[in-house]
Amino acid sequence: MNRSTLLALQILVAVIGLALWHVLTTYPIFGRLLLPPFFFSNPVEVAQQVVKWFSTGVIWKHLWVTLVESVLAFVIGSIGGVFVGFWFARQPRTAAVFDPYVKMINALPRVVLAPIFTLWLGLGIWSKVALGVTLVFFIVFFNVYQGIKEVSPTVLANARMLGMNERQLMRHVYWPSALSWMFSSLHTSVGFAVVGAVVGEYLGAPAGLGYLIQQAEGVFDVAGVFAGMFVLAAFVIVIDTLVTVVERRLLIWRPLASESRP
Amino acid sequence: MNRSTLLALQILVAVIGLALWHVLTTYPIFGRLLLPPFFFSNPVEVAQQVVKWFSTGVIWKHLWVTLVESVLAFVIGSIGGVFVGFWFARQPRTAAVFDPYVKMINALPRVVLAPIFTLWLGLGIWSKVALGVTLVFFIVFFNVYQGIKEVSPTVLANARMLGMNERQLMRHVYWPSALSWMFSSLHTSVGFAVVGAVVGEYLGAPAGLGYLIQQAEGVFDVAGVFAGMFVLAAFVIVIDTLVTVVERRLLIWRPLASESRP
Amino acid sequence: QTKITLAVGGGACLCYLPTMLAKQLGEYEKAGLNVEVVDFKGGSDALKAVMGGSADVVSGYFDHCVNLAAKGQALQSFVVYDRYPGFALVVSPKQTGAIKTIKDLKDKKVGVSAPGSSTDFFLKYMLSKAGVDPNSVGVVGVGLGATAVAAMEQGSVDAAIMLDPAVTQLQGRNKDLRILSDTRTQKDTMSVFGGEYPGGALYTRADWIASHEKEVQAMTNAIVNTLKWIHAHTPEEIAAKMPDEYVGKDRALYVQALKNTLPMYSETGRMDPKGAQAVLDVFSQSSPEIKNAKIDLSKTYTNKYVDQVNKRADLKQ
Amino acid sequence: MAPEAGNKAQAISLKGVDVVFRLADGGRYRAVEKATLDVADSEFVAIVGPTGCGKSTLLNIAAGLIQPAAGSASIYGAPLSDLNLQAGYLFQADALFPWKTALDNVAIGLEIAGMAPAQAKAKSREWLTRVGLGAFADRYPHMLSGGQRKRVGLAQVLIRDPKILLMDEPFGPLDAQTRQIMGNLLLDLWSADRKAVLFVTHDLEEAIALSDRVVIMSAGPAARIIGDWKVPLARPRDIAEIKLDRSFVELHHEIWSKLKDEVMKGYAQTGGG
Amino acid sequence: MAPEAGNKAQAISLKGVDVVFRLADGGRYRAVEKATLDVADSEFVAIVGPTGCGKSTLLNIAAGLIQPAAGSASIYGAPLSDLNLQAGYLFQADALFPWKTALDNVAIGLEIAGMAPAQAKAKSREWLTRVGLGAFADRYPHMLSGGQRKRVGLAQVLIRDPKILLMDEPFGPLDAQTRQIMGNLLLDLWSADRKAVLFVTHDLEEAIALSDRVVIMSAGPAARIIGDWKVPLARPRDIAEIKLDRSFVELHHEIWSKLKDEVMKGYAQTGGG
Ligand SMILES: Nc1ncnc2c1ncn2[C@@H]1O[C@H](COP(=O)(O)OP(=O)(O)OP(=O)(O)O)[C@@H](O)[C@H]1O
Ligand SMILES: Nc1ncnc2c1ncn2[C@@H]1O[C@H](COP(=O)(O)OP(=O)(O)OP(=O)(O)O)[C@@H](O)[C@H]1O
Ligand SMILES: [Mg+2]
Ligand SMILES: [Mg+2]
Repeated sequence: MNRSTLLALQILVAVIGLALWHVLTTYPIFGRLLLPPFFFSNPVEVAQQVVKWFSTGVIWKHLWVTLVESVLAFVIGSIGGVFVGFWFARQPRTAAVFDPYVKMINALPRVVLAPIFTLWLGLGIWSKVALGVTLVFFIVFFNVYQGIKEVSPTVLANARMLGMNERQLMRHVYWPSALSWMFSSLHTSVGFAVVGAVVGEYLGAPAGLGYLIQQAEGVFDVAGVFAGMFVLAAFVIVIDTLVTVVERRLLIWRPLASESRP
Repeated sequence: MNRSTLLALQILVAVIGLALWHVLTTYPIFGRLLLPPFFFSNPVEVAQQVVKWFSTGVIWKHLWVTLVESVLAFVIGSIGGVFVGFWFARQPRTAAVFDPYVKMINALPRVVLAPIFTLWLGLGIWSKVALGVTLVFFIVFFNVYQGIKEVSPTVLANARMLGMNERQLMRHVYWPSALSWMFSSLHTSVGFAVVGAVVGEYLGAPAGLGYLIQQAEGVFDVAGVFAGMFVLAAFVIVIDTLVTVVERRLLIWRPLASESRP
Repeated sequence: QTKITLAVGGGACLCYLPTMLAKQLGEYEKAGLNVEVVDFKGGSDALKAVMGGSADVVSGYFDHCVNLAAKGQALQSFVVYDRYPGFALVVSPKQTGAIKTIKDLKDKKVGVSAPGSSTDFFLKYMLSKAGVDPNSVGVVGVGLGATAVAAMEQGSVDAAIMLDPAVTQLQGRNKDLRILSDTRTQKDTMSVFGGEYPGGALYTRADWIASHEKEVQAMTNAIVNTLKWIHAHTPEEIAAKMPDEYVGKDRALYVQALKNTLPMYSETGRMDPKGAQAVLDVFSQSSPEIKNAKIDLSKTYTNKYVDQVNKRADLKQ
Repeated sequence: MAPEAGNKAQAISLKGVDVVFRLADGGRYRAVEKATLDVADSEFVAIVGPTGCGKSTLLNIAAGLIQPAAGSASIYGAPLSDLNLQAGYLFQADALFPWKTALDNVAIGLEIAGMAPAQAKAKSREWLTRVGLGAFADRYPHMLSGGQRKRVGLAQVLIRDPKILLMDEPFGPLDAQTRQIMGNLLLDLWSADRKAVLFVTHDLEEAIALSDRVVIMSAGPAARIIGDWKVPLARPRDIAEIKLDRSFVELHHEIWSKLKDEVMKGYAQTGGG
Repeated sequence: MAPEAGNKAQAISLKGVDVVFRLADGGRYRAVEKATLDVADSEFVAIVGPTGCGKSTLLNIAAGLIQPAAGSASIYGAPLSDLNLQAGYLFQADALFPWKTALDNVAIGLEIAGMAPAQAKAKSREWLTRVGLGAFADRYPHMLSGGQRKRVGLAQVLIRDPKILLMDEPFGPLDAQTRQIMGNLLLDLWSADRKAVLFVTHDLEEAIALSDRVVIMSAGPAARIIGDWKVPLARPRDIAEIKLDRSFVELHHEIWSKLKDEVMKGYAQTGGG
C-alpha cells in the first residue's frame, strides 16, 4: 500500500466517522437521537469552535502551556522510567525488595495526589508535569525492566566474555536490546503524558487545554469540550510521529517484516 | 537471597518508610514540618483509620465494589487489548489506516469522558469499568502489538512452512511469543485498572474506595484519604501476585536468568 | 501592584460570579491589585492550594472555614458575596410524578456534588429538618456539571442537589422540572435556615489576613464595588461583561440562569452572624466531629474590612 | 493444488532466478544471478558451494519464502507465488519453537494437519527415538545442545512426510558418526517413497554419497550455478562404505578441483586478503 | 589477576568437574562427570565427541559462564570463580550483536578495551578482510549468511588477541576450502604468540591437523573424558598437505575406531533406536 492510498483511506475513515457522528447527533433513529447533542455536540459546531480558537488566536497560549507540560512530563517520565528500569534490572536484589512498593505506588489514584503536587510544586506547570510523570514513568519503567530481562542470553554471554563492564553492557547490549520495548512503551506514554497534563490543568490551573475544557464543561459547552479534545488529539499525533521517526532511526538494524529472511 | 531475607528486607523498607513519614510529619526540621500533617496525616492516624474500617466492617462493601470494578476493567481491557493487538499486528493495512485514530483516542483525557460514560452506563459499576478499560486497553494493546511484531522471523518462517494457518500461527507462534510482552503490560495495567475504577468512583458513585476517599477528602480528613490509598495499594499487590503466578506458569519454558546458558 | 493568587473552586458556577466579574470590571486593578484567578475542580482543592501556600486567597463557600476550625485550622472570611447558598434540591425528570416532597426521598438515591462536600451536608440537614433519617438516603457523588445532568436525565439518581447554571440548564431541557427547595431565593433560604446563609466568600488563613491588611482591604473594596455594580445592572449587562468562556455558547440560557441567581448576591458583603451560626448548625447536624469541637464562630469571619468600605462610602456621601 | 507427482513436471524448477537484497544504506546486493535448476520428482540433489554464495537463498526461493527479482520458480509445474506447502524445510538457523518441548516441537506438524494429539505425540516420540533423542522428549530447546536441536528440527520436518524436502546443512553440527546414521535414515525414507530432495551441505563426500546429482555454485556476488554432476553410484548405498568406491573418489576429485578454484575466487572477490 | 603466563601453571586446568543441570520438571541431569583436563600454556587442544556429550558445557566451565557442581576450574593456577576474562570465546550459537554492523561487531572488543574508535575500526576492517568479508563491513548480522556470521564472530574474538582461546565448532558452517584458510589463519596467530587453545570440532581430521593433543569424550549422560592423544606431527603444518602424512592417517584411524564405538553407545543410551 503506498503512501497516498494510505492517506486516502485514513481520510476516508475520518470522513465516515464524522458523518456518522453528524447523523447520529442530528437525525433521530427509531424515534430517538442516539447521540444527544447535549452530550456529544456535533461536528459542525466543534469545527466552528476549533476554527474560532485558531482564528482569534486564543488557543495558542493554552496549547503552548499544555505542550510544554506534556513534553516535560514525557521526557522526565521516560528518562526516569528508563533509568529506574535499568537499575532494577541490573540489581535484582534491590528490585525484589522494592518491587511491591513500586506496584503500590503505581496503583495510587493520581487525581487524589493532585493537592500534594500543588503543595510541593505550586500552581504553575510543574504540578501538572508531576502528574504526567507519574503516569509515564510506570509505563516506561515496567517495559524497560522487562526488556532488559529479555536480552538474548547468548549475546549477553558474548558481551561479557568480550570484557564489557556493567556500564559498557548497558550501552552496547541492554540499551539497544531494550529499545524496541522502550519504544513500545513510549507510544503508549505519549498519550498518557498529555492526559496527565490535561487532567492536572483540569483539576486546577490558570491556563492550558485542560483549563479550556473545564471552562467549556462548566458552562455545558460540549462543543468546546470536544474541540479541546480534538486539538489535543491532533497534537498527540504530532508528538507520536516524532517518536516514530526517532524509533525508525534507532532500530534501523532490524529486518523489515517484509524482507525478513528465515 | 532466600525468601525470608527478602521478606525481612521488604519489611525493613516499610518500617523505614513509615518511620520517616512519622518523623517528618511530627517533628519540625529546620524550623518547619517537611510533611505538614494537613496534607500528609501521619502513620498512626492512618493506621487507626484502617483498623477502624476493618473492625467496624464498613470497608468490605466498598472494597468489594472496587474489586469487582477493577477486575472487570482489567479483564475486559486486557482481553480487548490482546485481541485488537493481534488483529492489528496481523492486518498491517488495517493497522496503518487506524493507527492515528488509536493514538488519538489514547490521548483523550478519560476524566473528561466521565459524563458520557455516566450517560451510557449509568452511575453503577459499569461506568467505572469503562474508565478502567480505557486505560488498561491501550497499555496492553501497544505491547501486544509490538510483541507480535517481534516474533523471531526464523521461527515464524518455520511455522509457516509447517503449514500453519493464520489461526494456528496465532495459537502456536504469536501468542506464546508475545506472552512476555503481554505480561509486562499486565503488571502496569493492574495498577491502572484500579486507578481507573477509583477515579471513576471519585467522579460519581454510590460506593467504592474512591467514594470513601472522596468523602474523607470532602471533610479534610487526610488520614481517611491515605487510609483509602493504603487499602487500595495492598489490594493491588494481591492482584499483581496472582498475575505473577500465572506468568510463571505460562513462561516456564524460558531459561531462568541464573541458569541461562550461552 | 501586589500580585495575589485567587483560587476558585469551579469558576463556572454562578455562585462565584462576583469574583470573576470584579476582574472583568477592573475592580482589582483599581484597588491596586494584580489578581490571578486559578480555577480548581472543587472548593476543597482550592482551599488546599491556599493551605499549602501556593495560592493566597480562596473564593469559595464559607462553610469550609467552620469545617476547618473544627480541625484547629484558623481560616477567616473577610467578605461574603453570596447571602443565600444557591443550592437547589431538584427531582429527576423521571421521578417528577413520584417525588413530591422531601419526605418522599426516603430510601431513594440522591446526588450531591461529592460525598463529604457542602452539598452533602446541606442535603442531610434538609432531610433531617423534614424528618427523614439521612442514613436512609443513598448519597451518590455526581459532580456539578454535565455528569450531574446526565445522571438526572438517566434517572441514575432520583434527585440531586444542584447549583446554577446546571439547574437552569436542566430546567431548560425539562419544562416541568420539580424543585423541592430552592435556596437561590430568599423565601426558601429563610424557611430552611431561618435567616441568611452565607455561600460564596473570600477567605484565607487568619495569619495571612493579619499580615496583609492592605491587600485584604483592597480585595474587599473590589468585591463590594462589584456587588454594588451587579445590583445596579441587568442580567444582560452583566453577561455582556463576562468573558466568552464563562458564558458558553448559549447566552440566553446564561442570562436566564443569571436572572435566577441575582437575588442571591449580597448587597453589602457583610456576614450575618446568624448565617454563620446556621452554617455551624448544618454541619453539626451530621458531623459529630464538628458538633463536639468548641468552635469560636466569631473567629471564622470578620466584617472589619467590609465595614471599612461602607464607612468610607458613607464619608464620601 | 499442483498437478500430481505422476506427470512429467519437475518437482522443483527454477528458471533464470535472480535474487536481489536491499541493503540498509539503500544499495542493492545481487546475491544470485540467472540460477536455473531442476529437481525431478524423486530426485536427490545436493548443492555445494563456497560460504555465502547463495545456497540458503536458493532454498528460500524454492520454499516460496522470498520472491525472485527475475526468473520464476515452479513446483510440479505450477508457478510458485506463495509458500510452497508441499515442501518440508529444515532451516540452517535454529528454528524450533522455544516454548514447546522437544516432543511438542516434533508433534506440532501432525497436530496442525489435524491428527489427534495423543496419536501425534506417540508418533513424535517414535521419531525422537529415531534421531537418538528418546530420552530428551521433555526438554525445552534451550536445554538441548546444538546438535540435539538440529536433530529435533530434522524429526520435526521428516515426521510430516512432505513430498519435497529442503534441507540446509542438516548434519552440520553433528559428529561424523551421527551424521552417517542420520544420512542413512534420510536415504531410507527417501527410497521408501521417493521424495524430491534439495540438500545443502559443505561436506562434498556427504553430498556425493547421498545424492543423485551434485550442483555447485560459484562464489557471490551474483553467484551462478557452475557445475552439475550426475553421481554414477548404484543404490541402495551404505554411506560409510561407498566412500571407498572408485567412481566416488574420481567424482570427488573432479568436483573438488573445480570447487577449490571457486572458493579462492570468491575469497578474493568478497574482500579476503 | 592470575599469575603471569610465565610460570609453570596450566593455562586451563579442570579437576574432577561435574556439571549438573536442573530440568523444568525439577529433575536433574548430570551432563559431565569427573572431567579432568589440563591445557598447558601455548598448547592447542581439540575436543571431539558425540553430539550432546558436553563439549560446549566444558567450554562454558572454562569460560566461567557456568559453575561446576563438583570439582574445580583454574586458570593459570588461580581458581576460577567468576568470568575468565583472559579468554576469548567463540560460541557455538550465533552471538553477534544484531544492532551492530559487521565492522562494529568486530571493533567493539577493542573499543571496550579503550582503543580510539577510528583506530579500532581500521583494525577491524583489516580483520574482516582477513576472514574474507572486507566487502560486508556495513552489513547487519541478519543480512549475512550463516558462514559469514560465523566468520565475523571469529574476527570478533581473534582481534582482541586473548591469551586463551575457547572455540566451539568455529568452522562448522564453512565449506572445506574456507575451513582450511581459516584453520591456517588460526595456526599462524597461535604460533606467533603461543596462546592456549581449546577447540571443539566434529571433524576429526581438522582436530588432528590443528592440535597438539586430541581429547575425546564419551557419550552423555555423565560424559567423561575417555581418551587423550598427543599428535606427533611437526610444526609448522600446512593443513591441506598434512592429511597425507602417515602418522596422521594412523592416529586418525586409532581415534576414529574409539570414537565410533562411543557414538554408537551414546546413541543407544540417549534413546536412539
Ligand atoms: N537480507 C539480506 N540482505 C542482504 N544480503 C543478504 C541477505 N541475506 C543474504 N544476503 C547475502 O546473500 C548472499 C547469499 O546468502 P546465503 O545465506 O544464501 O548464503 P549461503 O550460500 O547459504 O552461505 P552459508 O554457507 O554461509 O550459509 C550472502 O552474501 C549474504 O550476505
Ligand atoms: N540448560 C540445560 N538444561 C538441561 N540440560 C542441558 C542444558 N544444557 C545442556 N544440557 C545437556 O547437557 C548435555 C551436553 O550439552 P552440550 O551443549 O555441552 O553438548 P555438546 O557436546 O556441545 O553437543 P553438540 O556437539 O551437539 O553441540 C546435552 O545432553 C544437553 O542436553
Ligand atoms: Mg546458508
Ligand atoms: Mg555444543
